[in-house]
Amino acid sequence: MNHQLIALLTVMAPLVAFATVLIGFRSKHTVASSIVLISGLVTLVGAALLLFNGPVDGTVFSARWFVIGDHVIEFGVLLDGRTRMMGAVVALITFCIQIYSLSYMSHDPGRGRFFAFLALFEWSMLLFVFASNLLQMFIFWELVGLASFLLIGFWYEKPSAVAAAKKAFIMTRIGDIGLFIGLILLFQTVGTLDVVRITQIFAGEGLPESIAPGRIELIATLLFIGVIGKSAQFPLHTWLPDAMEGPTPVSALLHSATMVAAGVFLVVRFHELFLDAPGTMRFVLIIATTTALLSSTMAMVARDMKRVLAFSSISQLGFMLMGLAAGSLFAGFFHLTTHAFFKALLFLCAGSYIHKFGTNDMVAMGRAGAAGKMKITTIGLVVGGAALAGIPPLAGFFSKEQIIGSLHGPENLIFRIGAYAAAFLTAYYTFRMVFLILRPGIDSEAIEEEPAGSQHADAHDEDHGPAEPWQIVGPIIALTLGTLGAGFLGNRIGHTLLIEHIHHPALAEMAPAIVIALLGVVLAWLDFGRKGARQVGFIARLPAARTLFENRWFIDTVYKAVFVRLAVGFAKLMFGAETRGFDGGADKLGQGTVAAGSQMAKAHSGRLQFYVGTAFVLVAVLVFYLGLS
Amino acid sequence: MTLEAWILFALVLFCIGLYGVLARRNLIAILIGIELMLNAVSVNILAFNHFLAPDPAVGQIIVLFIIGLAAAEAAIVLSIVLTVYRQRAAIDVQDLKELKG
Amino acid sequence: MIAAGLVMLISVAGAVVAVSVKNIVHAIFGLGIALGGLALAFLLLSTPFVAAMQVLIYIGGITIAMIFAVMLSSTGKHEPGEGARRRVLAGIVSIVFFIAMAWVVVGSDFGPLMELAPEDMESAWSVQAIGRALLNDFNVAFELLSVVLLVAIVGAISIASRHDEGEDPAINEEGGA
Amino acid sequence: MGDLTLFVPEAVVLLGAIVAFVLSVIGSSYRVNWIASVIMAILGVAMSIAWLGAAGEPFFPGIYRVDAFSQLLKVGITTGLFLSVLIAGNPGSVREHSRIDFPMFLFFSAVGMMMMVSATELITLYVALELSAYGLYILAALNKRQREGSEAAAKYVLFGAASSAVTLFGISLIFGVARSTLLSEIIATQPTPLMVIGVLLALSGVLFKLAVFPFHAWAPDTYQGAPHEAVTFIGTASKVAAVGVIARLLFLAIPAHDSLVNALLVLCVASMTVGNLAAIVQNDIKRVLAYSTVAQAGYILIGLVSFSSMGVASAIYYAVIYVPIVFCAFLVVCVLGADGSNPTKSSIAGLYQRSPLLAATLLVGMFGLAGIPPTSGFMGKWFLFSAAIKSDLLWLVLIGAINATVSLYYYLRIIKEAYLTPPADETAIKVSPATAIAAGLGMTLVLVMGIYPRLLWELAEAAAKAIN
Repeated sequence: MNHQLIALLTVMAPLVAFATVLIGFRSKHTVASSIVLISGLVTLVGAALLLFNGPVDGTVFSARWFVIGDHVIEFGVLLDGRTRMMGAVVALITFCIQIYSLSYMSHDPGRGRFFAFLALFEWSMLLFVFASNLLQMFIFWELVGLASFLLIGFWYEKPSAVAAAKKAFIMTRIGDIGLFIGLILLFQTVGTLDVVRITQIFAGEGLPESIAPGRIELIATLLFIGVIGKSAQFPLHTWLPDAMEGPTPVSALLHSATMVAAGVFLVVRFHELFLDAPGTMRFVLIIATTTALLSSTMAMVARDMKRVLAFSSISQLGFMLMGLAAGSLFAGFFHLTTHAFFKALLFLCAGSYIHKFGTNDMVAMGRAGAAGKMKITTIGLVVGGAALAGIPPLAGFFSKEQIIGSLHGPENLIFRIGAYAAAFLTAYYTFRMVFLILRPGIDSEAIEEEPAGSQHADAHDEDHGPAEPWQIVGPIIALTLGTLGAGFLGNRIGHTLLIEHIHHPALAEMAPAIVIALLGVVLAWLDFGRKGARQVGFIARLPAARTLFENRWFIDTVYKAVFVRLAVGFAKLMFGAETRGFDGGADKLGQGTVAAGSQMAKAHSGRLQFYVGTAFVLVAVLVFYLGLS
Repeated sequence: MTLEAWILFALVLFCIGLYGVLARRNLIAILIGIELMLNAVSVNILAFNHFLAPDPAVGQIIVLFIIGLAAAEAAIVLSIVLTVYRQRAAIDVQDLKELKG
Repeated sequence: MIAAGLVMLISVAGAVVAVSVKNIVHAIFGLGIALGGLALAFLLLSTPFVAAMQVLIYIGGITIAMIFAVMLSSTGKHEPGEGARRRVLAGIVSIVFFIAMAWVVVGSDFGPLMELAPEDMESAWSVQAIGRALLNDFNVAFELLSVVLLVAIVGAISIASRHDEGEDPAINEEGGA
Repeated sequence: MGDLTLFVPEAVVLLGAIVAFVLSVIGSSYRVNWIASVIMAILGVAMSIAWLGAAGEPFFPGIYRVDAFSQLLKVGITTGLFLSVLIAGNPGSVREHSRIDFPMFLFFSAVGMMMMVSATELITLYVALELSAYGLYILAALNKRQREGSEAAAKYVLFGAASSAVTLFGISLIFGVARSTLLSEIIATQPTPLMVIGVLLALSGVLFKLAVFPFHAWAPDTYQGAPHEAVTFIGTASKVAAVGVIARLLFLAIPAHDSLVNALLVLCVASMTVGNLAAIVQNDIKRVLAYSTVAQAGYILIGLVSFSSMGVASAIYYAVIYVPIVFCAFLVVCVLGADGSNPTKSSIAGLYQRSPLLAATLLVGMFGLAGIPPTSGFMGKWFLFSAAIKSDLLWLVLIGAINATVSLYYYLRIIKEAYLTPPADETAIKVSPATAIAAGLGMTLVLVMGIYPRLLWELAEAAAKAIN
C-alpha cells in the first residue's frame, strides 16, 4: 500500500465512523461502539504503519481548497517526523480509551452518541496534527474544542457539566482570538499558510527582508495566546479543572493526547517560528514556569482525585512549554509523548476507582479499601504516579530530565530553580494521592468534611459487576507497559524528529532531579504514608497558604468580580433601555445587567423618536467631522 | 436669490420637518413632518437644477419621482396608522412601546 | 428677489404651523400652505410643470388623504399635547443638524460649479424634454415607479382590510384587547 | 436599448409577483398560490444562477448594469426569496385574511432588491430601493397579532421614511455637485466636501436597511413584532441588497476621502459592540436575532471599510453566505411560532427531544452566526478579517474577534437551551415536508459553503473586480 492511501485511511476512518453512527446507529449501542472501535483500530494500524515505514516527508495528499488573491490554499495531509509521532500517540491513546469506555459507559443510555463524539474528537485531532496548512489547522483546532465541548457536557442533566462545557469552550475561544489574528497576520507577512513552507522560511531561508521589527514577535505572541487558552496556561487555565465534569474517559483523552496537547503541538509545529522570536520565547518561559508552579500548589490541597490530576496536567503542560521555550524541541515533544501515556494511565485508574466506589474523593476511596480490591489498577496507579513524580527509570523521569537539562545557562537559572521546585511539588502531591488511596489512615483527620469537589461522584458511575473487567484492565496494562517503556524511546523519537544530537545527561547532572523527586516522595510518605501518619499535609498547617491554594489563588473569584463590574457598568452606560426580562441563567453577569436595565427602561418611552433623534445627532457629528477634514 | 439662499431655505424646511418628526406625538403629524422633509429635498434639487444643471429636465424628473413616491409612502403610512388606531383607539406614538426585550 | 423672499416666508410660515399647532386638521392646513408656497417657488425656479404636479398630487391628493385618515381615526378627544421636554429636545436635534449642514453649505464654493453652468437652454425646460427623458434614461425608473404605486395601493388595502368573516376570533380578541 | 434578455432573472421574479397578484385577486386558495410562488421562486433562483456569467446593459446605457457583481447578489436575493416563500407554506404568524397577499409582496420586494443591485443611476436605484422597502413595510404589518404587527410596522415605516428623506437629501447634494444622476458620470467628478457629505447622507438610508448603528433601532422592535416569515425575508435578502448598494455608493466618494472611511469605521465598531452586548440580555429569540443582525452588519462593514478589492469580495461573500445561515435560525422561529407567538428561550428548551431536525438546524444556524468551523460563517469571517489585516486594520480585527467571542456567549446559550434543558412540553413537533426540505437545504448550504468555499469565493472576487 502506498502512503497516500494509508494516510487517507488513517485520518478519515474516524469521520466515517462518526457519520455512520450519528446518522444510523445512535441508539443501537453495540453497533455504534463496534463501528467506532473498528475505526479506531484502522487508525491505529494506519498511524503505526506511517510511523514505522518512514521516513516519508512532505504533503502526501492535497487538494486545492480555494484561492485567495494569488495564494492557493490547499487542504492536505502532511507527513513528517512530528506529525507521524504525534499521530501515532493520538491513535494509540484514543484506541485504549475507546476500549476502556466499552465497560465504563456500558450502562449509559446515551453511549451511542458518546462513541460518535469520541470518533469526532479523534478525527479532529488527527486532522489538526496532520494538517498541511495553517488555516486547516485552525479549523480542526476549533473542532477539537467543539468536540470536547460536546464530551464535557455529555451528561447534560448535570448543570455543573453544562456550565463546565461552556466555560471550557469560551475560555479556549478567548485564546483563539489571538491564534486567529496571528495566523492571518502570518499569512499577510510571509504570504503562505503552507506548514512546510512556513517551517522552511523560519528555519532560515527566504524570510522577507521588509518585515517590520517586532512583527515576528507579535505573530508568535498571538499564536501563543491561542496555546494559553488551549493548553490551559496561566491566566486562562481555569477551565481545565472544571472540565472534570465530563465522563472520566473523556478526561483521560482530553488531558493526554488531544485538546490540551493541541496547544503544545502548535508550538512544536511552529518551533522554528518561535525560535525566531526570542522575546516571545522569554514570555512563554515565564508563563509556563508560573503555570507549572501555580497549579502544583493547587494540586497539593485538592481532595477530588480527578482534580489533582487536572492540576497536574496544567503543571506538566507548563513543563513541556518550558522545554520548548528554552529552545529544545526534543525535550518538549518527548515530555508531551511520555506524559500522554502516564496521564492517560492515571486517569483510567482514577476512573476505575470512581466506577467501583462511586466517589471522587481520594480519602473515601482509601477507606473503602481501594488497595486491596483492585490489584491491577493499583499497580497502574503506582507506576503512573511514579512516572509523574519523575522517579527513574520511568517515562516521566527521562523527559523531565531533558527539560531541566535544556534550561542551562545563567540566564535560565531562575527558571531552572522554578522547574526544580515544581518537580518537587509534583512528587509530593503525586505521592500524597498514592498514599491517601493505598494507605488509608485510621485516624485520618482529613475526613472532616466532604469537599465540594467530590459531591458529583457521577451518579452514572456505580458499582456494576466485576471491578476489573477486561475492557478496563486491558488498556491499563497497555498503558502501564507504555509508561514503563516510553522513557527509553527517546532516541527513537529524536530520530523520528530528525534531531541529530540528543544530549544524554550524565548521572551527576541527573542527581539533583532524582534527589528532589525522592525528597518529595519522602515528605509525602512522612505526611501521609508512614504508619500512624496523621494524613494532614504540611500545607494544612499553614492556614493562609491552604486558603490560597484551595481557592486556586482566587483567580476565578477575581475574574467573576471584574467581569460583573464591567458588564454592569457597560449596561448602565448604554443599554439601559433595551435590557429586560433576562433570566440570568447561571451567570451573575446577566443579573447585574438586568438590574441596571430595568431601571433605565422607564426613562425612555416614546423610543422611536428618541432613536431617530439620536441617529440625526450622530449624522450631524459625522457631518461636522467630514466638514473639518 | 442666490443658490446658497435657496439651499439654506431648503435646509430650514428640512429641519422644520425634522422637528415635526421628532416632537409630535400624533402619527399623522409625524407624517406631515416627513412630507416637509421630502419637499425640502425637492426645493434643493430644483435650485441646483435652475442654477447649475446642464440638462434641466433631469432635476424636474427627480422631483416628479419624489412626489410620486411620497404619495405611495403616504398611502402605506396612513393605512398602518389606521390599523394602529383600530388596535389602540389612538394614534399616539407614545402608545407604541409594547415591543421591548 | 422680493417674490422669492415672500414665497420662502409663506412656505416657512406654513411649515411652522404644520409642525406646531395642536389641532391636527389645522396642521394639515399649515402643510397645505407650505406646499402651495413651494409650488410658487417651483414657478420661480422656472419649472411650471413640476409646480402644477405639486398642486395636483400633493395638495390635491396627499393632504386630502391625510384629512380622510384624521377623520377615520378621530378619537373625539383632545389631541395629545407635547411636553416641553419633547419640544426642547426635538428643537435641539433639529438645530444641531441644521448647523452642521448649513456650515457645510456656506463653506462650500459654488463658483467653479457656476462657471460650468450652460447657456440658456430653453428647449430643455419644456414638458417635451421631460417626456423624452422619461422615455429614455429614466424609463426603467418610470416603469418601476408604476410598480411601486401598484404595490402601495394593494398594500394599503391589504393592511387596512378587516376580516369581518371572523376566522379566528380568539386571535382578534387577543390582539385587539 | 440593449440586450433585453439580460433582464430575465428580474423579469421572472416580477412575473412571479404578477402571478401571485392575479391568484390573490381571483381568490384562489392559499395552497395554490403558495405552490405557484414556490415554483416561480425556484425559477427565479435558477435564472439568477443561469445568468451568473451575464454582463451588459439591458436598457439605455449607464442606467442599469448586469455584471458579475449584480448577478451574484441576485443569486443571494433570490435564494433568500425562495427560502422565505418555502417557509411561508405552513400556518405561521401571518394573519389569515392577508395570507393570500403575502407571497406577492415578497416577490415585489425582491424585484426591488434585484434592481437595486444592478441600478447604476441614482433615481432608478432610489425607486428600486423604495419598492423593496415598501414591500417590507407592508409585510411587517401583516402579523396575526395585529397589535404588535401594527406597532412594528409603524416604527419601521416612520424610521424608514425619515432615513429615506435623509438619503434623498444626500442624493440632491450629489446631483447638485455632479449634475448628473449617472454613477459613471458622478465617479468622474472631482469629489468636493459637499459631495462626500452627500454620499454620507445617501448611505444612511442603506445603512438603515442593513441595521447599522445608529440606524439600527428599528430592528429589534420590527423583528419582534413583524410576522416570522416577513422577518425571515427582511433578515436575509434585504441585507444582500443593502450590501450591494453600499458597495456601489462607497466607490463614489471614498477614493479621495479617508475621513468617510473613518466615519464608517466608527459605525462598524459601534455596530458590532452594541449589537453583541445588547443581544446578551434578550429573552425573545427574535430580538436576539435582531441584535445579532446589528452585530453582523458591523462585521460586513469591516470588509467594506477595508476598501480593497478583497475587502469588497469578502463583504459580498459574507452577505451571500449569511442568507442560509440566518434562514436556519428563522426556520426554527417560524416552526416554533406557528401559533403566531414569539419563541422565547423557555419555548426553545428541550427542542432536541421534540424535534432533532429543528435542533440541528438551529445548531447549524447559531454556529454559522458565531463563525465556528466548519460552517460558512467561519470562512466568511476569515475572509473579512484577512482583508482588514491586509489594509492594516489590525485593531479592527482585534475588536471584531473579541466581539465574535462575546457573541458566542448568547449563541451558545440558545444551543444550550435547545439541547440541554428538559422541555416543558414534551410533545414532538410535526415538521411538514416543505419545512424539512427547507431545513435540509439551509444546513447543506451553510456547511457546503463552509467546507468548500472556493466556488463562491471565486464568484465574489469576480464580483469585486466588476464593481471596480
